[in-house]
Amino acid sequence: MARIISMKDAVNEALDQEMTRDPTVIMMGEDIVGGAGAQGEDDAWGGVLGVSKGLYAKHPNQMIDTPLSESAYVGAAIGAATAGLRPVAELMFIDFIGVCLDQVFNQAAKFRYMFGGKAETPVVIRAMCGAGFRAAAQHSQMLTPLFTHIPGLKVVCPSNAYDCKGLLIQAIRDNDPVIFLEHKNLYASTADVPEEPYTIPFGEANIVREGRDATIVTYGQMVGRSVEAAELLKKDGVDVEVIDLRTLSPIDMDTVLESVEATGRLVCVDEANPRCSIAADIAATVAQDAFDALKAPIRMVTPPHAPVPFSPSLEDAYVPSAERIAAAVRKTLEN
Amino acid sequence: MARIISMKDAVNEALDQEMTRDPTVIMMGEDIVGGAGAQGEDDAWGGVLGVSKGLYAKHPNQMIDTPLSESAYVGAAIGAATAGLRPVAELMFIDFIGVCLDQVFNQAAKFRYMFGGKAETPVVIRAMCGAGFRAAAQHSQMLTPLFTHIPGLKVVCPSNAYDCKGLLIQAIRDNDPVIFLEHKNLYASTADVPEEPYTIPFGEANIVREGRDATIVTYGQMVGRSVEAAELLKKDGVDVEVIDLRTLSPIDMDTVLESVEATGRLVCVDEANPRCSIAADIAATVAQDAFDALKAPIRMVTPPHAPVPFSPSLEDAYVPSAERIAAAVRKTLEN
Amino acid sequence: MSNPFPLPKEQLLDAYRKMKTIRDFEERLHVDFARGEIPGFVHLYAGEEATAVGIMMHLHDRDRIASTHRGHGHCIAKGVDVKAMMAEIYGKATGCCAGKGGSMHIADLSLGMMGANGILGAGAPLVCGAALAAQKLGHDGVGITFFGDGASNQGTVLESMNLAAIWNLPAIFVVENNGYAESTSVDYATASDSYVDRATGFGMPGITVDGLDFFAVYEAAGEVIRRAREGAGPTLLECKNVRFFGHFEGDAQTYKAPGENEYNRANNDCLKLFRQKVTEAGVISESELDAIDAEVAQLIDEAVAEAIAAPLPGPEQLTTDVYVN
Amino acid sequence: MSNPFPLPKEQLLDAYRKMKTIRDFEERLHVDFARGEIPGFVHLYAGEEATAVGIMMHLHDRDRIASTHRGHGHCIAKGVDVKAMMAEIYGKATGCCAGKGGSMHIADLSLGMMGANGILGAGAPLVCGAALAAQKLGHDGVGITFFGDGASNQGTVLESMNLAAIWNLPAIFVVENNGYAESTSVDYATASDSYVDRATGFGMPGITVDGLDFFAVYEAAGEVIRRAREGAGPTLLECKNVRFFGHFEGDAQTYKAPGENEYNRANNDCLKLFRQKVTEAGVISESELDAIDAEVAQLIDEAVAEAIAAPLPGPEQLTTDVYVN
Ligand SMILES: Cc1ncc(C[n+]2csc(CCOP(=O)(O)OP(=O)(O)O)c2C)c(N)n1
Ligand SMILES: Cc1ncc(C[n+]2csc(CCOP(=O)(O)OP(=O)(O)O)c2C)c(N)n1
Ligand SMILES: [Mg+2]
Ligand SMILES: [Mg+2]
Repeated sequence: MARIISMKDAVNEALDQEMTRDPTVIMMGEDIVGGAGAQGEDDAWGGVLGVSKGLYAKHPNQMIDTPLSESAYVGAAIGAATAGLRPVAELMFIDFIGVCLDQVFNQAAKFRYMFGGKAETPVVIRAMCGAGFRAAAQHSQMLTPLFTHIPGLKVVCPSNAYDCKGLLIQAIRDNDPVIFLEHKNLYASTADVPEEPYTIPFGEANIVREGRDATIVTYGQMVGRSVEAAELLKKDGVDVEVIDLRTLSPIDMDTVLESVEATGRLVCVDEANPRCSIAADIAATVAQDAFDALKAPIRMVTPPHAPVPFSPSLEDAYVPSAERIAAAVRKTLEN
Repeated sequence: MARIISMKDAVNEALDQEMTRDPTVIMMGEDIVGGAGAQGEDDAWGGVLGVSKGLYAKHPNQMIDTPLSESAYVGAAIGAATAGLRPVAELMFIDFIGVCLDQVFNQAAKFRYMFGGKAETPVVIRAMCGAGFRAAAQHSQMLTPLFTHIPGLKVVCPSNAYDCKGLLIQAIRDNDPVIFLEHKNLYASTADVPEEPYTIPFGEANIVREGRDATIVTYGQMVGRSVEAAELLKKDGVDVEVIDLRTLSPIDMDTVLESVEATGRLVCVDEANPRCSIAADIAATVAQDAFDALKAPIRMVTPPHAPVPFSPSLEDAYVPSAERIAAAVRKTLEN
Repeated sequence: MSNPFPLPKEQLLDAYRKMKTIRDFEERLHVDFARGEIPGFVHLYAGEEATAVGIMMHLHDRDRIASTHRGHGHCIAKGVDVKAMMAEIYGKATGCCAGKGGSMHIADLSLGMMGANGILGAGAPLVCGAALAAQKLGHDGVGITFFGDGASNQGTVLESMNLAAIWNLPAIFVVENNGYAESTSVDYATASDSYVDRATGFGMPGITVDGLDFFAVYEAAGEVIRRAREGAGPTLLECKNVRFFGHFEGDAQTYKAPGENEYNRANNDCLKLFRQKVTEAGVISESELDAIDAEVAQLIDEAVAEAIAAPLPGPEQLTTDVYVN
Repeated sequence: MSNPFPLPKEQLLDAYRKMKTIRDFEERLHVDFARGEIPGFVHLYAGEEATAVGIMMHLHDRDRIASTHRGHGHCIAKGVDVKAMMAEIYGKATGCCAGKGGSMHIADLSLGMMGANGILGAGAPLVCGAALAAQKLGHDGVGITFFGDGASNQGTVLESMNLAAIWNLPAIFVVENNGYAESTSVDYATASDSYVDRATGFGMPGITVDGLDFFAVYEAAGEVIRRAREGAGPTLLECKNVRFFGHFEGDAQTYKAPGENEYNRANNDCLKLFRQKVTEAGVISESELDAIDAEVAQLIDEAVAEAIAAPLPGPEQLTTDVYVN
């Protein structure tokens, strides 16, 4: 029987179930409970958009509000992960990584290698990402390429509530540091999500829609838009395959390469900025490893090389639309 | 008449000449003078490798030692750049960006856009980059893709002393924030460097070596190795073009595309880690914009997806060698 | 009757006008946001006006301030055009940032306003830079960074305090302590008993004032700004405040004590306190202030009407202003 | 003669052995580095042995420490295998990090040694995490982060002090104040008059001790560690030190006063001071200590010989250990 819940509720449920299963799973972040030290209601916020609302009542010893010191508390989550806990640290917006990157990229990501394989750092860093919220340049970035570039990190960006739950549970159970990016525009999106806990393995892309004429590879919010684009193209008799990467590191290039071998045409869609992007990463790998299968130039669809603008009119033009994606597919079909 | 000096001296000369020309050019960083507050010699260090040695004696009011607070002083350089100075902030190793990234990527890079074009932030952030110094995982990274990904930053990584002087002077005179990466392994490399100040414009690649059979695109330390590879290949009668990008953002794709149109074969060489790298960025753009000219799969030569190891035996295997580059070129010639 | 205040009447009227402008600006945004007319995140400054204006009355355009996510008050006090601000918040091409910045990024460098900021604590290093520039360029400008009780625990702020102290910068660190960081109490999040202790830990003097009392703020700010201008170095100035609205618009504020907002509106309203003081001293009449109120109300009405009528930026604006060249 | 010291003779001998091992380890590296036999950056701890050992004598494997770039002393004091350390510094497959880490990344989590660190101040948050884990897992372990006078101005350290204080963590912040950060004096770089003031600014007690006096360190550390174990929260402990060598090997040290190193070797040598105290008290004889000296010398000789003889890691190691799976 279908149980339709939002991605926001899926995140909450995954955290709830994992904290129940394993008392060493703790969560920390700014106002993830809310009202600490204040005179009003306990559990007043549940995070800035209410994602963790109610978890404090169920797991009072596992939910910790933090001061506005991301280096200290993200680093503490990492340190605790090497000392017997499995912390989930919430960085409110991934844009705030600039004040705590060192702990993530020079510490968590490198411990295992630098220490000759002797460390395990099972930490999850959850953060909101993405544009479309009128939140402007410092609260709307994707930044997926930054983390994907860094060896030692795993990078996850789900496109829907079902995947989100399974990937988050996997992230918490995973023994490596995971950057878990939740697109704020997808929180309200709903899917059929089983109540019981389940995991989705990392490095397994999802073929969201099968097709023969061209392959679209993407992730996150762009999955929905790519499917929309595929619907638009269907009307013209064009049959497009849409691949949702789900995890960017590790990345399931096998599925991508197989698809391109079949379709011969590739469009990489990325909400991140274009230079050194996930789109570029995939395009480059395909141009190296499946070149002979390609019948047309690879096309990339991304925002421009510019920060995210505030004004609705600009932001709407900034984020790739189904129309722009469809146009790119049409272009690959010209060859 | 030839004047052969090292890249280290070229940096020193560029800073010296610009500070002389323009008193609003100031430089700050950790121990860039040395001995502050101590009882021994003034100007005791000139930076950790002596690059700025002697500049304090000539420009005492323009050389400022800082406490070990990168966020504060890099941010101060950025703030000062909006207030009438043209600061050059030295981040000793680019690996330290993790403690001060916000000031660079959310502040300096975005001011102009967020403020609707009303800000100018003429700041240069100089840092050592790259491997080969047995300096291990936290002192050997390239990180060029991180900065190249971010709109609003310019990213420079010279391959030789001549370019280094001209590009650094351009960086100081440029009105945008510039990340200026000096490969520590190249400091000792020498070139014929004119004494008088000169600039090299950003976004103009240098064809270091012309060739008909294949194109190698690279930058920094890998330029020398690519030329070596070209020499190796010459013995087999293979004639390789080597393009030194010099600046990664802006990037001179025209020169790359033109070369690939002529040779039909492309090898992208990058000392940065492979995922979302500069190599991937170029490969992807070529696979989009010069696809029809390609006669063979594009090849990328990079270190593995792993941190930089300490042991000489591992580090030597980590950084792409002339042999590996040559092998990649040979592979593109198989098609 | 003689004027017992440290400012002439003209300036008192000006201060009142600025505070009232901020208040009306924010009250109006509150209403219009609830109506769904304003995009994005909006953090209102209402309740804290005396702090911004009490400090900014001492500043010239050459003096630099760096603001926060809660920046409208600082902007208005520093002289940013109110209509251009309103248009910006509406995302219009006529906005002071051409619609690209929005509420969290309003700036006007020509007036010394270095920008509201979406990143907590980010202004502190920037202001050290502005103060350094004043030092190096040989003018008497100061730099003032505002940050909240929550942001006072950001590494950037803490590092900057040390930097300013060792470089003896003309920099002032203003903690706007409104008791909350989002929903979290300052008592939970800040370990030190007093911000004065924290200042001492970074080798600079610290002063705490009632941020609701325009005159207390004005006086303390005057002193620390004078010190800074004279080369005596940085100071931390804590201004105790109240926040009339939620953290951002849409905040249900259940973390506050029951009746807290009503109590503050009744007893801790810096505008009422100001009005009371200046009228009781007989320096300004109620009707003079009422006249300002009416002018301000009209200004805000016009600002909103013009913002609504203004055009959105066109798509060609998407890729301009990324680089100077 | 009775033992006037707070440790039984066995432990005094153990402490001496540890300090002497650190000293000889570092003196030997100094010589071998100059000979060109050691790759990379090497920062020597010689001169500061009493601090590491005085503190670590109180710790169990469950207690966690985070070290710095100058980490050899902390590692040896915490019990990391000296031969495995030497092999690591030589980049050998037998090194404690399999040759992948080198001098700046020696770690042994099983002994509670969370790693030397190439990033200043990075250990402070990590140790807060270890202390939090102790709290949550309900054991009495403490976390100790070491950092220099220079690193004391890193935002990570400062934020962590506040965090530890508000969470009442069993965390201890040890400033090893050797007067220099590279070539820069602490007087230039750190604004506060005393680290005790800084501790106060973060709501925790601060103590300053003579880091050269093993017994002073031992006593102060015992007290603050006991407090932490009992749930009384964090403390800052400043240990005043001297650095016998340069910042790193290869440093000409011209920033030091003429004769400074010689003076310190003669008058501020923590090993000599220890020897003097324990022999004058008649608790340990010169010959007992000499015997330890000889054993340590042999250990270091063996460590170097074995390190030199050990194989380098093979290229198949390049891509292992990036992920657990
Ligand atoms: C580095 C960073 N962390 C977190 C946030 C999210 N955030 C925005 S405002 C805020 C609370 C700020 O509290 P305070 O500093 O007291 O200022 P106030 O809102 O009370 O004026 C938080 C947590 C942010 N913008 N930047
Ligand atoms: C974040 C960061 N900034 C700068 C450096 C470079 N660096 C390494 S050690 C050092 C000096 C440290 O001085 P101090 O903290 O006093 O420790 P000491 O060397 O005296 O033991 C510097 C600047 C670094 N490793 N990390
Ligand atoms: Mg507040
Ligand atoms: Mg020191």
